[in-house]
Amino acid sequence: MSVEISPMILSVFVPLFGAIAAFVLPRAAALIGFATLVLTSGAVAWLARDVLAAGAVGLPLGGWGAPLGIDLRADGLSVAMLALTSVVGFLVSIAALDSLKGPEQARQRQYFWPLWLLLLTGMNGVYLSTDIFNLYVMIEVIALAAVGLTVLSGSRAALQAGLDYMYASIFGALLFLMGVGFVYLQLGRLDFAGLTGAAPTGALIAALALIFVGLALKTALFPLHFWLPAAHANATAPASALLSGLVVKAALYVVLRLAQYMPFPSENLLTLVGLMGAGAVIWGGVQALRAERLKLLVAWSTVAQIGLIFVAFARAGEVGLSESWKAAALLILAHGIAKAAMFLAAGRIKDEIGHDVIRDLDRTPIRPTLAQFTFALAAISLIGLPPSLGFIGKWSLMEGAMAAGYWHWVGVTMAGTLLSVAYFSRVFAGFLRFDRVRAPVGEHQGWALADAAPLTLALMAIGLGLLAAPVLSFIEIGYPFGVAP
Amino acid sequence: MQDVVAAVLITTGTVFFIAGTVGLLRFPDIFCRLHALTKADGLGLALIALGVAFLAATPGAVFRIVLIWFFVAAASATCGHLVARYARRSGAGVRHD
Amino acid sequence: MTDPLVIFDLLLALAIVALAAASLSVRDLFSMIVLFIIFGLLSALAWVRLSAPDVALAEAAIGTGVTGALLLKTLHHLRFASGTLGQKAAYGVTPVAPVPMAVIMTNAVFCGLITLGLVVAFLGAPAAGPGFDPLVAEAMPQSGVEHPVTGVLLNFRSYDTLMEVVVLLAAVVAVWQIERGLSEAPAPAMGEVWQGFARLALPAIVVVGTYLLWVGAEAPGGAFQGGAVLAAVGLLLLLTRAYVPQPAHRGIARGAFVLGTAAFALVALLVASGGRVAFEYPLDHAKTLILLIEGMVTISIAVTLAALFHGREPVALAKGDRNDT
Amino acid sequence: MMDAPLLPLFILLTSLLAAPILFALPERAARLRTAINLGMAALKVALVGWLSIKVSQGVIYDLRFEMLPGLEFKLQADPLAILFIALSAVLWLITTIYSVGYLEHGPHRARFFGFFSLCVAATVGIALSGNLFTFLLFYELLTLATYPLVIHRGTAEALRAGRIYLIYTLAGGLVLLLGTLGLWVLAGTTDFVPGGVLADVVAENRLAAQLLFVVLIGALGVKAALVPFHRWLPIAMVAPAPVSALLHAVAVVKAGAFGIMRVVYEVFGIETAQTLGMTAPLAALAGVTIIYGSIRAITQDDIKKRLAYSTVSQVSYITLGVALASPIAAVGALAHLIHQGLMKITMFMAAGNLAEGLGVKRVSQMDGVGRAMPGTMLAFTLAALGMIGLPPLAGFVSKWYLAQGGLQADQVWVIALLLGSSLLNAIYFLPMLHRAWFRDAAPEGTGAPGRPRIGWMLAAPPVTTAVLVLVAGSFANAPFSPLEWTRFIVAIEYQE
Amino acid sequence: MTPDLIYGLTGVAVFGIGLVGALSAQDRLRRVLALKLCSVGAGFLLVVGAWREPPAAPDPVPHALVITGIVVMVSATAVALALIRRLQTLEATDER
Repeated sequence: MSVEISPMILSVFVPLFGAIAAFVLPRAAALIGFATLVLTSGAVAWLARDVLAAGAVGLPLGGWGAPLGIDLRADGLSVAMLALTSVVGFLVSIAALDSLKGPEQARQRQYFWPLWLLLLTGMNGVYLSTDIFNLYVMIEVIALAAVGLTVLSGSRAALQAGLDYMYASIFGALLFLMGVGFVYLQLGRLDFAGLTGAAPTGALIAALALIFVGLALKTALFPLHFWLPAAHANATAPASALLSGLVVKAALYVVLRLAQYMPFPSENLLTLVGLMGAGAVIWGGVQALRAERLKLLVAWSTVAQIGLIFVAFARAGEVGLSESWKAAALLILAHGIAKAAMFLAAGRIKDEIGHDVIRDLDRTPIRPTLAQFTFALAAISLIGLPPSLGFIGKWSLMEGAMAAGYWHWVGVTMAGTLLSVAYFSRVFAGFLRFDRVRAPVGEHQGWALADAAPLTLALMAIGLGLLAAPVLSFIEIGYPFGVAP
Repeated sequence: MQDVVAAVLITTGTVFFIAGTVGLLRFPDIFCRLHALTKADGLGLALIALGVAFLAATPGAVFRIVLIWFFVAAASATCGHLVARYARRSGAGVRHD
Repeated sequence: MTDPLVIFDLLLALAIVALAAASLSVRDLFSMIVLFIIFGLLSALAWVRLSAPDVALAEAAIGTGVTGALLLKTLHHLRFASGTLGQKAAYGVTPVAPVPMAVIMTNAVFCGLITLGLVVAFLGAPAAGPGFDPLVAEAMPQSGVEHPVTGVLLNFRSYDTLMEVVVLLAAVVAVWQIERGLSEAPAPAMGEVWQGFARLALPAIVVVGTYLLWVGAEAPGGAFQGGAVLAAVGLLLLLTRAYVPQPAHRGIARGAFVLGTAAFALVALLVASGGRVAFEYPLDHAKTLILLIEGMVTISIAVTLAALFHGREPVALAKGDRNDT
Repeated sequence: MMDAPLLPLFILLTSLLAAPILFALPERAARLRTAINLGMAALKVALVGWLSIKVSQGVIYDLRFEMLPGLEFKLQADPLAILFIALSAVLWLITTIYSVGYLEHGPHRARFFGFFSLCVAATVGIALSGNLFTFLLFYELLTLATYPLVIHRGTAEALRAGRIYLIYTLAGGLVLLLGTLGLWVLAGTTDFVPGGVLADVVAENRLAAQLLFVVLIGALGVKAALVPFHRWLPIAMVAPAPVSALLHAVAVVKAGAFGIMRVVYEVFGIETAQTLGMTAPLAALAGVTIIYGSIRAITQDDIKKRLAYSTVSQVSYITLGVALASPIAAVGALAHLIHQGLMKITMFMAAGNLAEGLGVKRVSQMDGVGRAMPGTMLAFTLAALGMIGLPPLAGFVSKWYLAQGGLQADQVWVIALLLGSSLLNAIYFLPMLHRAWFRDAAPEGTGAPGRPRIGWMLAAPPVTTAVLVLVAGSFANAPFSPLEWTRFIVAIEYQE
Repeated sequence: MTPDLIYGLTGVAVFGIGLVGALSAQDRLRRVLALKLCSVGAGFLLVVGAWREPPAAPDPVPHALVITGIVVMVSATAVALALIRRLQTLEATDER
């Protein structure tokens, strides 16, 4: 009796088994975690090959088929998200090996791996799901694991931030669940296919609103972003990288996915989404300008960037949605990679110089050069300078908005870009200024192997811009929005 | 016939419950309240259980009802004891007037 | 309006809403929790009225019982930690400032509007509208069990159920990560009457829990309800200090936490052969496999819920240790 | 000679690949660093020479790589590109030698030369860009690569200047992005094609095309330091001398001017630009900038600031030549691109030598420096006289053609403008020369303290470029002279 | 007046009450409780959706979903409470 296993089920189960093993055998957690990530990446690669060869693939779990059972489905967009998660996850794991290596971090090390692998289980589950209740459960897996990672350091600030995150997370999930209830009331089924083409009745509009607000809370869309800066800024560096680079993307992905199937009630709603995004871009930018600590600045920049992704989503109105999601997807990928790199680099800088107060970045004779360089590279992608992936995303955003005559979104994007230049240049100035240091500046201090992972991520964020065309054609596989490119 | 007996028993039980509740609300201090609650509810429960047993279809069901009655009675007695004990140790006042 | 039960329904509904509002507005936190427990039990009753006994059982056992116990334990812990054991509302080191009435009113108006919108949406939705019932009815013979809810939980949507167990696992991992140590608030002295009751009740609870698990295949009950009832045993043992978790027990505990998830996932994976996909149990063995899974999951749920109640990893801490060691 | 279709890419890579190597070299590996620097720079000059021969033989280089559907990364080597690339290759070699000498004992040399390399790579990329999209990529890279160079000293003042520089140029880059997008949406292509790509669009979308012109020229005008976007240039003077030299002669300012050429000639096409009625305002703006820069230069006491305002003025000659829409003026503009580069780099390197060797940073300290540093000051003098437009120096040639072009386009005011500007040039340069040669050094420490000791690496480069100034002017009509090449280009752009 | 109508409105009302609490409660425990109320409200909605006029049997799928929701909620509650306890301990040590 040979077991026939699909790569889809493996990309959810391998991390699950890994988490179990890492929890049961805490001493071998790092080793298990690593092996798991390698195997998961293998499963995702296998899945990517299948999707490339055959287009979108599905798997009716239990053989029942939707709507009674739950189907898994993988198309270009899902696989792109899975790949993002695998690649970023793998590199962050390498960084975590170094950043959690001290004897005083034994406990963090022991819990980092099971929590992170559970998180991976949940995220991969979200990207393959086609059922809104299943999404709810997966989101909760993510939420609990993510909160665990947030408070890994055990500091009071981290715990307070983690508790606020927990409240927001539960609250968002419950709004989502209420929305699921209304969908069931109206349609009697919960699979994506059942949503397609449904008439926008009152119950469905309520469902949509509840689900959207719930997800906006989870992904920290302005003005529901209040929990994010503290949570992401106070977590340990690898956890911050995972939270900011990957976790918020899961909820964003669900928004994209639902927009594909939900009957969208109106153009006005899309405008509202765009306005919230614009608010995030401006407010996040202003707060980042005022932030006193490096990691807080980076966290506020996440708020702004999430807003930008929503602007991309709304950039060309209802008619343009069949194209706009691609701009949003590109920005999601770009932000995921670059922000992970940036948080890791910020963590390295903090480790090396012992603090992350922006004003005093230049008051130290130690210069973690490579980490600073990595930070700058990541910033290039986040600002959206060529040829980074962030630039390509921004280009698509503005191109679509311009072609559709939505100049206000072009203006918002430009304002956001200028703000990001302004706040990141505060950091650059701290890196490059050295007249206040009394001690002679040593050469190349702080070059360490630990910089390899963030640097690789940052270089990917820049370099993937050159591969934007194949990336774009890949995420179109299975025509997620039902419109042929 | 069985239905009538059951109805009478359940109604009586309900009256005891209501009486217990009134006691809970009206009596002046915690010990009096406990007194009303445990006594009246214990009897009310027994009466209702008995009434329901008359309505039960199978002997197995009757057996289960008896078990339920037993454990609920034991639990409520224990609870009453615990509450009283806690109240006395933490010095809750008894109203004298 | 002819059905007298409608009056009962209306009264029950009113009581539920009133209790919900009361539990949020009452000042004393202990009263808040007690009101919440009553609210939960009445909700369970309402769900029985809606012909959902499984849900009612789960809500009573887990949603109200375990949650209530967790809340009470936490309140006790907080009051103990801040030395406010005897006081009514406060427990914090820095007392929580009362929320300004204006804020509450604004929120209330805001939420009222949302609720109103939801009411309109609810009234507009089709009553007893479309559902899965025909599909379930058609598929039940192939499910391996007779009770539809169990069929849904452990066969049709078993992927969800597996992930639900994973959520529970994630919770216990997170809780262990957050809290550690051995000593805490002293055990409440309960007296002999209590001891006697516990001696009587514990075996009975074990029997009831196992019965609930067993009966789940054809009647209301199942792994979650059974697990929750069994967890009550753990709660009682922990409360009476009959069992005190020790660092040496962690290995076994970890094994018990993951048992359900691991068994469930393994079965789900291994059945995928001979043209079947994951989670597709062969018809001949469906009932056995489901019972096996349920058994393992019940153990995990019971132990996990008890561990969540205990709320900390049993680690021997050095004096003055508060962060990472 | 063998044929190498990837030649433009190789030229780009000589400096692009040098950068990471230079970053990674330890600070103390000075010799190896110098060897790599000079080796790569020499290699680039050789490759550019090869390329220009091939291009003059009519070989077409066209490298494409699709980045987004329909949107290509495109390198092409046309005569205009060769002109700019040759300038940057030669001047990079010279400036590299100068920088090695200048920074001999300074800190952060690995960083400096890494970004220096990147900066040249960006300039080469700008020259070779086959469409506005590619141009944009390198334009932004140029900003990023020059920012660390501008603030290289790491002082608070440098950082303030760097911040202003960054905000100006990145905002300009953002507007360029907007313009590129606009072009892409409007025309469906961003390719540089002689005669332009907008001829068909203009008929229906006149206003949009006009707007696009303003946006693009505005964006490029930031780097080209057109009034009112010039403010960053004098402030950026805090940079080390070789950086200033490069910024003014080759990289940033020239990239802007070069971009304006590309946009006017190959995006809009000179005829279309004229039909849109945009050339005359552009010419007027250039005229204003020329006069404004010159007037501001007069009052500056800081040598480098005076030179900076002079750049503001001189670079606008190029814009003026483009905007006059006459082939002869175009010849002048293109020639000035080269000539101004040669002259300005000479002056900046000379100014650097004065500061290094004598500590002289202000005009008022320049008394008698000619005797103290005769070689350097001779070079400075040649370049200054060239700027004023004295025949047979390089500056005269370009001004002559510009004036001719003005006549050809029936714009007589241009002659007056050029005369006025030359007069102003004389007003601010001649006193410097006067002080240097005809005044005695101040008695106390303020002036020249005897003969300074500067190495050949500092002394030789300005002299070399000064000689080039003389040669480019005197032999303007020789084959392969900048002027000759310019005529070749103009024939293409005006499609004659 | 059928039970589904009565309890459906109850569910929405409970959800609304939970909403008010979640937004206004400052006390950490009370906020957890408010969230729990929201979850019960959502549970009501699903159970009501599953209800069919007797003697027809209700739809079992929403029942399963609500059970899942209850277990998920108790997990989340446990984590939130553990955070609250830990935070309180840290605050108490910081005060001393």
